[in-house]
Amino acid sequence: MPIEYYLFLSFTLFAIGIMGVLMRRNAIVIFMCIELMLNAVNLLLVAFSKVYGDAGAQVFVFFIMVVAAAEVAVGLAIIIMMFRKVSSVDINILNRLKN
Amino acid sequence: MSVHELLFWLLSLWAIVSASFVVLSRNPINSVLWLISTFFALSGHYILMNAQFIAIVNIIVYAGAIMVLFLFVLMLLNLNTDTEPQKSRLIHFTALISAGSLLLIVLASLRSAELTDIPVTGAGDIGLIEVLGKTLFNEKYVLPFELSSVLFLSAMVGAMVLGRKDPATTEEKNIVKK
Amino acid sequence: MKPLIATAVFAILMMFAGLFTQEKRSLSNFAAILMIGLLGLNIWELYDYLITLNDANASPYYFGKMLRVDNYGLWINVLLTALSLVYLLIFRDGIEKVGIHVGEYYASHFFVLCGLFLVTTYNNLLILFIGIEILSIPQYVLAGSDKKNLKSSEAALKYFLMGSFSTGILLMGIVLLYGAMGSFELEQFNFYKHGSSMPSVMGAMGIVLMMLGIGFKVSAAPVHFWAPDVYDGAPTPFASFMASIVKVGVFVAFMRLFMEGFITMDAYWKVVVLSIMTVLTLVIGNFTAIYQQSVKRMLAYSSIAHAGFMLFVVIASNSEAMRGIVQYIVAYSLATVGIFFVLSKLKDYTYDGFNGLAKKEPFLAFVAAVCVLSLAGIPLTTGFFAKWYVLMAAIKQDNTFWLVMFALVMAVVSSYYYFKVIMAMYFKEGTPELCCSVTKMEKAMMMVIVFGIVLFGIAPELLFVWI
Amino acid sequence: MTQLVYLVPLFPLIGFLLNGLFYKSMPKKLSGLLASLMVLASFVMALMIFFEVKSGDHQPTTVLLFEFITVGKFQLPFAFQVDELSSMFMLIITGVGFLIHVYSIGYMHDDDGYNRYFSFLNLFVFSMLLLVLGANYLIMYLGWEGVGLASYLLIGFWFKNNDYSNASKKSFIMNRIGDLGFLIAMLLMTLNFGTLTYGDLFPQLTGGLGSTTSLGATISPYLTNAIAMCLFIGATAKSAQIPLYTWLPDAMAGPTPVSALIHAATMVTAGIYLVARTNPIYNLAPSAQSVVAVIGLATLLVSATIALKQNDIKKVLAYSTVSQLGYMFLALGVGAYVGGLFHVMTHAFFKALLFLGSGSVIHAMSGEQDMTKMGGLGKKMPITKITFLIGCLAIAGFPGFSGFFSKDEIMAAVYAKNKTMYVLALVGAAMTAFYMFRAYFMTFSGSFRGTEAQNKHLHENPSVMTIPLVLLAVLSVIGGLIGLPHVMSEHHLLSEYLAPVVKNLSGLHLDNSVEWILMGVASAVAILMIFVARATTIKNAYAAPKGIAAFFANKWYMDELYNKIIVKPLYKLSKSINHYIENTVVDGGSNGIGNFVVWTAGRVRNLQNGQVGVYLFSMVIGIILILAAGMALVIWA
Amino acid sequence: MSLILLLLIPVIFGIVNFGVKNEKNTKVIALIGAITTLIIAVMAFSGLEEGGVLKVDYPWLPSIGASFNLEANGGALLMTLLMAITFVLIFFAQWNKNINNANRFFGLLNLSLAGLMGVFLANDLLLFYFFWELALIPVYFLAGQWGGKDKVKASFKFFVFTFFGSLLMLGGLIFLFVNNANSAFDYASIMQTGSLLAPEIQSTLFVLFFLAFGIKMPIFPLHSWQPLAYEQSATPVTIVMSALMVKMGLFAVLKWLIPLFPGVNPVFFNVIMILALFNIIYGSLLAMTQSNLKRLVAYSSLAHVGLMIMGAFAQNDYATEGLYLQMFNHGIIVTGLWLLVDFIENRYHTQDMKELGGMANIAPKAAITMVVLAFATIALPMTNGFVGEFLLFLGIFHSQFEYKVVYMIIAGLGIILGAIYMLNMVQKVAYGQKNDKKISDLVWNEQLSMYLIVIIIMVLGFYPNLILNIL
Repeated sequence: MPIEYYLFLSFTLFAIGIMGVLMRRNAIVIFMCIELMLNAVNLLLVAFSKVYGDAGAQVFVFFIMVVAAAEVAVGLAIIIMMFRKVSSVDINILNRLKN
Repeated sequence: MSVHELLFWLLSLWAIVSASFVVLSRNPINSVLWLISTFFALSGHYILMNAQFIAIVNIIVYAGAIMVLFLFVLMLLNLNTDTEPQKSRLIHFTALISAGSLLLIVLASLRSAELTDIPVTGAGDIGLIEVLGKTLFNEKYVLPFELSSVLFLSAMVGAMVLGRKDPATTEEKNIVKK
Repeated sequence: MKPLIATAVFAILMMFAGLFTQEKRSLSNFAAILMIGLLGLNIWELYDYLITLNDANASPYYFGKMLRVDNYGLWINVLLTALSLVYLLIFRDGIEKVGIHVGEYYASHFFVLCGLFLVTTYNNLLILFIGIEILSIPQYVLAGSDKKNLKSSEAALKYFLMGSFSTGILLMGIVLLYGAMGSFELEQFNFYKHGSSMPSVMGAMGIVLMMLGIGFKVSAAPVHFWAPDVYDGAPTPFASFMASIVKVGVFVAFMRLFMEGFITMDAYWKVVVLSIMTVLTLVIGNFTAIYQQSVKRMLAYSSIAHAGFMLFVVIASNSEAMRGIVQYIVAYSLATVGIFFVLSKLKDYTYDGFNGLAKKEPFLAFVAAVCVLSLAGIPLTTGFFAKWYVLMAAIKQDNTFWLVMFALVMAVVSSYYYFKVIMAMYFKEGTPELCCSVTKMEKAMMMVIVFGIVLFGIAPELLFVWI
Repeated sequence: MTQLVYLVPLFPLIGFLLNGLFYKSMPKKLSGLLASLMVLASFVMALMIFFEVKSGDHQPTTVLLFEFITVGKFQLPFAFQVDELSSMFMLIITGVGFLIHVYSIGYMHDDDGYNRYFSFLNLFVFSMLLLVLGANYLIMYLGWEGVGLASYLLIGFWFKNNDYSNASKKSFIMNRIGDLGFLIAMLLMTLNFGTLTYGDLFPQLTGGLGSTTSLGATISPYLTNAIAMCLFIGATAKSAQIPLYTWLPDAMAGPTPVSALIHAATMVTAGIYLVARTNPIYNLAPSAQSVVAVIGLATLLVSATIALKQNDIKKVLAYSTVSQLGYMFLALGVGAYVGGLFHVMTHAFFKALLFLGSGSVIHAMSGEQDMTKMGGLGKKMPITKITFLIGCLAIAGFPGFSGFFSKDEIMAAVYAKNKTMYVLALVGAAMTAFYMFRAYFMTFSGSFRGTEAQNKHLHENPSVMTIPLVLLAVLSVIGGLIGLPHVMSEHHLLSEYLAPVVKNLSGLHLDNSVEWILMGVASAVAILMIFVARATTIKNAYAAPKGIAAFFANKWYMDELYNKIIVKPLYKLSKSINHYIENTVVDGGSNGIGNFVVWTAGRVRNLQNGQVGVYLFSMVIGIILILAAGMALVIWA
Repeated sequence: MSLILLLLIPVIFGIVNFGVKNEKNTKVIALIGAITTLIIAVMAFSGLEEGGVLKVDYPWLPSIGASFNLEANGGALLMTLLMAITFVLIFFAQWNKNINNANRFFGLLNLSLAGLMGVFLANDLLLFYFFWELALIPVYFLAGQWGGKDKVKASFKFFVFTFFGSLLMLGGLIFLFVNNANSAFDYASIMQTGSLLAPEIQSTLFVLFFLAFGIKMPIFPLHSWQPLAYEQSATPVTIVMSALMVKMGLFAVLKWLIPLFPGVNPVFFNVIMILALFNIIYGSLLAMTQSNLKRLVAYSSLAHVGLMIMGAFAQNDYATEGLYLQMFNHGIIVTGLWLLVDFIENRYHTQDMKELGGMANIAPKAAITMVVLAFATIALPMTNGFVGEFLLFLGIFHSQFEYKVVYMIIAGLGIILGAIYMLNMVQKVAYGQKNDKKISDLVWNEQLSMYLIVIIIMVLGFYPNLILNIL
C-alpha cells in the first residue's frame, strides 16, 4: 500500500472526528469524536513508522494513548461535576460566561 | 488485487463507516459501540502493518479501558436515550461543509507533496513487542515514560479534586437554608 | 534534571501534606518553602551548568537529545520559579479561599511547573507534547477547582473540550512533520529535502497545525476563544497564574520550535502565516477588551492582546527575540499578577468597583496604576522594554515593519482600556468595597512587584546576565 | 554735543516712566510740569544739535548705543543717526510737542486720567524721536510702531466709551496693515543688501539700476519698485492716504491736543519722513514714484471734498490734514522732496495751531464739537479767533503766510512735472480755502446757536492754553521765510540745509515768469474762495445735505464699504470655520475615529457569545483559512 | 554636573512634595525646588564657553548601545532656563490659591518638570524617547485630577493623541536602531544611520517622527486635543502644556528631525510649511470668534506656534536663533496670559468675555499687564515678541523654499489678524464699563510673577542680544 492511502484514510477519519465535534451537543460524544481524531493520528503515525522503519513513532503512539487515557480521566470527572450541577451534558447550556 | 490490498480496503471501509456512525447515531451508547468497532478496524490496520503491540494496546486500552469508562459514565448519568437534543440541520450541514473543505484542502495540497514511494507493508519487525520494549526502555524513551507517570499523577489529583463531593461547608449550609 | 524531578516529588509531597493536615495556612507555608527550595535547585542547576560551560565534553543534551538544557532554558526556569514564588506568596489567602483541597491545588501548581520546565528545555516533539499535556491537565483542574461556583465548572469544561480538541490538531501537526522529516528532533528538521527548491508541503502543513495547536495554549486567535471565558470563570488567583506564568512559559516553547525546529523553512512564508495569526490576535484582543465592563474580563482580553505582542518573538525567532521573551516573561507576569491581586481584593470587578480607590486605598491604587502602566508599555516600567525588545527583534526580520507599526497602533488602542482603570481609580469619585483587608505579606509582595517593574524598567539588562 | 543725541529721546522716556510708574501717587501739577519740562529739555538739546549740524561738516554722524540684534555676521545696531533731516524733524517734534504739552496742562486739568495722559504723551514723543533718529530701518520701525501704540492709547484714552476704544482699535489695526508692508520692505532690503543701516545701504545704490549690491544681487527696477511700494504701503497707513486713511477722522476721538500733536503735526508725517529718508531708492523706482504722486493727488481731492460738508469742527480739520498730507505725497511723488518736507514743517505749525484753536473752542463749549451749534464765538474769545484766523489763512495759502510758500513750491514742482495734476491740485487748494473758511465763519462769526448753559460758560481760556496758540500763530506766519522761492531770494534756506541728505529731482525748475503766474493764480484762487465761503456759509450751513453733497457728507461711504467687503466677511468666515471645520471636521474626525473603534469592538465582541459550539466552529473555520492561506503560499510561490 | 542636577532636583523635590501633606509647607518646598532649579539653570550658562556644550555621559544599556547621555548647547540651556522660570512663576502664582491634595499636585508638577528637562537635554535617542513619554505621564495625571468638569475626557484625549504620536515615533526609532551599523543610539551614529537610508525610507520615517512632534506642537489637523485640554485643565497645567510641552515638539524638530533625515523629499517640507500657514491663519480666525478667554488664548497660541514651525523648517541661522528666542518669548508671554486668565477667572468666576468689561477701572494693574501682554503677543516692537518674530520672518525669507515670499506674506497676515483678536480681547475685558463688579486688583504674589514677566518682556524687547549671544 502506498503511504498516500493511509494519509487519505486517516485524514478522512480525522475530518469525521472534527465533523462530529461540530455537530453534536452532547459533551461526552464530542469527547469521543476527539478520541476518534487521536486514533486517526495514531494510524498515520504507525504508517509513517513503517515508512521510516522507526520504532520511535510507535512508541509515540503508545504515549498518545497514555495521554488520551489521562485526559479521559480528568475530562469525565469534569463532565460529571458539571452534570451534578446542571444535570445535563448539553454544551449549549454553558453560556454564563460570554462577551 | 492481493489479499493484503483487499483487507486494506475492507478495513478502511469498515473504519470510515463506523466512524461516521459514531457521529451520526443519536444515542450516545450507540456512538460508543460504533467507536469501539472503529477501534477494531484500526487494530486490523495495525496488524496489517505488522504493528502487533500497538494493535493489542489499542484494543486493550482504548476499546477495553477507555470506552468502558465512557460507557460507565453514560450509564451513571443514564444518558442512554435517543432524546438527546440535536443541533439544527443548518449546523449539521455547515459542519459537514467545513470538515469536508478541511479534508479537501489537505488532500489537494498533499497531492503535490513529495511522498516517499516506500510501500507500507507488513514486512519488518519494528512493530514487535520485544523491539518496542527495547526502544521504550532505552535511555531515550525512559524520560517520557517516567513523565507519563507524572501525567497520570496529575490526572489522578485532578480527578479526585473534581470528582469528589465536598462536605458542604458552613456557608454552603446557610446558602441551602436560604 | 534536579528541578524537574523535584517538581514531581514536591507535588507528591504536597498531596500527602494535604492528607495529613487540613490546616490551610501551614499547607501554604509548606508550599512556599517547597517553592523556595525549587528556586534554589534551579539556581544550583544553572550554576552547575555555567561552571561546566567551558569544558568541551559537556553537552546540553539529556536522554539522547530528548532535552536540551542550556543556560537559556535554565535561566527561564529560574525566572518562572521566582515568579511563581511571588505568585504563591501574594495569593496565599486567595488560594486558601478557593476551596478545601488546598494541598491538591498547590500540587497542581507544581505539576504545571514540571510541564513548564519540560517545554522550556524540550528538544523532541514527544517531550513538547507530553510537557504541554502535563501543564494542561492540572490547569483544567485548577480552572474548575471552585466547585461552589458554576462559572468555574463551566470554565473547566469549556477549557477541557477545546483543549483536547486542540491537542488533536497539535498531534496531527506533529505527525505530518514526522512524515515529512522522519524524526521528532528539532535539529533533524530540513524543509528542503534533497535539494528541492520547494519546501516540503507536508512539513509546511505540519507547521501550520502545530502553530495552531500551541497557539491555542497561548490563546492566539483564531484559537483564543477559551481564554476570556476561562480566565473569567476560573478563581482569580489561578486565572492570574494561567494568564501570566504558564502562558509566557509556553511562548518559550513556541519560540524555540520556530527558532531551532523550523529555522530552515522559508522565512517569508513563516512571517506571512504568523502575521495572519498576530494581526487577528491583536485586533480581537484589543478591540474586544475595549468593550468590557468587568475589569477581570478586560484583563482576559488584554492577555490575548499581549499574546499578539509576544507572537512577534515567534516571528522574529532570533537572539533579540530570546531576550525579548525573557523581558516579557518578567514584565507581563509581574504586572498581571499584581493587577489580578488588586482585583481579587475588590468586591466589585467592574470598572465602577475601582472608582475612587486612590482615595480609599492609595497603596493598592498605586500598585494597580504601576501594573497597568507597565501593561500599557510606558517607559520607566519594564513593560516598555518588553515591547521594545520584542518589536526590535521583529523588525530585524525582513518585511515586518508595517506589522510592527500596526502593533503599535494597537498599543494605542490598548491604552484606552488600561487608562480607564487609572481614570476610575484616580479621577472618579466613589467608595470601593474591599472583600478583605490587605495583609503584611501581601503588602510586601506588592512592593516586590512594584520594585521589580521599576527596576527592570530602568535596567532591563539585569535579566540578560545569564544569556 | 551730537554724541549726546541719545539724551533727546531719553528725557521723554524718563518722563514716561516716572509718570507711568507713579501715576497713582504723583500730584497732578507735578506730572504735567515734569512731562513738559522733559520735552523742553529735549527741545533744547535738539536745538543745540541743530545748530551744530548746521555749522558742522555735512556728514551724518552715527551714535551707536549698543548692538541690538546679532545673528551670525548680520548685525543691527541700536544707533542714532544725526543729520539735517533728522535734526529738522527733532526740532518740529520737540518744539511743537512742547507747546502742546503746555497747552494740555490747561486743557486736561480736570480729567482724572491726567497723569496717565502725560505719560502716554511722553511715550509718544519718545517713540517719535526714535522714529526719526534711528540709524537704520529697524530702529525706525521701533519708533514707527511705538507711535502707533501711543496713538492707540491716546485715541482710546477715554476707554469707558466703547466708540472711542473702537476708534483706537481701528487706527491700530489699519496701521498694522501698513506695518506689514514696512516689514516686508525691510526683509527685502536685508535679503538683497544685507543691511538695514542707511549708511551702508544707500551707498550701494549709487551705481544706479543694474549695478550689484554687496551681496551680489543686481539692483533691478523690480527690486527697487517692490521695496518702494512696500514702504509706501506703510506710509499710506501711517499718513492716512487712500486706501488706509479712514482711521484718521475716527482718531479725533482722542483729546484735542493729541489730535493736534499726533494726528496733525507729527506722527502722520512719519510717512513723508520715511519716503524722504528712502529717496535714493525712490529715485530708482519711477513707477513707484508716480504711484505715490497719484495716490497723494487722489487723497487730497477726496478728503477735500469730504471736508467741504463736515459740521464737526475736528472732522473738518482731520480731513484737511489728510488732504494736506496728500499734497506732501504729491510733492514726494514728483520728486520735490524739499517741497514736501517744507510743507510738513509749515503744516505742523498751522495745523497744530488750528487744532489747538478748535481745542480751546471745544473746551470753552464744554465738549461741544458741532459747528452748527456754535457761531459768534469771536466776541467771547478774541485770541482764539485771531490765531485761528491766522491758521486758516496759512492753510488756505494766503499770500505771505507760511502755507502759501510751501504749497506754492509743491504746485510749481507739480506744474513742471504734469499739467493735469497741477490743475487738480489747484482745485484741491481751492477747496481747502473754502472749507477752512467755512469752518471759520461757522464758528466765530454770526450769532451763537448753542444752548444757554454753553453760552454762559463761554470764556477765553487761561494763558497756559493761549500762549501756545500765539507762539504757533507766529510760527505759521513767518515759517515760510525759510523756503522763499528763488524768484524772491536766491537762497532757499531749507533746501540748502537739507541738501546733503535730500535733493530734489532735476527738471522741476521753472523760469521766473511762469513761477510768478502760478503764484498769482494760487493766491487769486485762495482769496476768491475765502469770499465764496463768506457768502455761502451762513445760509446753507444747517440745511441737510442732499445729492452729491450728501455723498460728501457721508465720506463717500468709505467706512460702510470697508465694513461690507472686509470686516463683515472676515468675521463671517471665522464663525463658519469655527462651526464647520473646527467643530465638525477636525473635532468630529478625531472623535469619529474613537467611536468607530468602539463600534467595531461591539461587532467583534459578538463572536464571544459563550457557546462552545460556536467557539469550536470559529476555531475550525480559522484553522481552515490559515491552512488554506499557508498551503497556497507554499504551492504557488 | 549641572545637567544632572537639573534632572535630579525636580525629582527629589517632587518626591518630597508627595510626602508633605501640609499645603503651606508643600508649596514652600515646591517653590524652593523651582528656585534652586532656576539658579542651577542660570549657573549652567557659566559652564558654557563660546559655542561650547555641556556633556554628561554614563553607560546605561550597553547591549543596545544606549547611554545616559545628556548634552546641552546654548539653545537647550535656554529652554531649561525657560522651564525653570516658568515653574517659579507658576508656584508664585499658586501661592494663595488653595488646591486640594496640594502635595500630589506639586509633586506631579515637579516630576513633569524633570521629564521636560530630560527631553531638552537628552542626547541619546532612546533616552530622548524615554523622557518624551515620561514628561507626558505626570501631566496626564495633573490634567485628569485638577480642572474643569470635562477634565477626564480632555486629559484622555490629550493623552491618546500624544501617545499615538510617540508610538509612531517608537516604530521609526526601532527601525533606525536596527539599521544602525554599530547598533547604538548615540547622536552621531544615529544621525549617520538616518542619512544613509534610502530617500523614500527616510521620508517614511520622517513622517512618523513628524507626526509625533507635530501632535505635541500641535500642527493644523492634529490640534483637536489642544483647545479642550487647555480649557479644561487647571491653569498651571495649561501653562505646562502650552508654554513648555509645545516647545518639546519644536525643539525635537530642530535637534533630531531635520538633521536625522537629510534626504527627505522636499515636498514634505512644503506640505508642512502650508500646514503651518494653516495654523497661523486658521488659528487666528478661530481666535477672533471665541468668546471664551481660555479658548481664545489657546487658538492664539496655535497661531503663534504656526510661525515657529515655519521657522523650524526654514533651516538657516536667522530662523534657528529666532526660533529659540521666540520659543523662550512665547513661553514667557503665554505664561503671563494664562496667569491673567486665571486671575480673571477667579475674580469674576467666568471665562466668557461677553460677561466681562471695565476691568481697567477697577483693577488697573491687571489691565496694564494685560495690555502689555497683548502687545507682546502681537509682536509689537520694544517687546520681546517682536524680535523673535522678526528673525523668524527673516529666516523664512532667507529659506530655500520656492514660494517663500508667498509663505512669508500669508504668515504676515497673521500679524494683522493677531492684532484684531488681541485688541478685541483687551477691549472686551479691560475697557468699557460693562461689568463693574468690585474685585481686588493683583495681590502681591500675582504682582510678583506678573511684573517679572513684564520686565522680561521689556528687557528682551530692547536688548535681545542678551539671549542671541548665547545661542
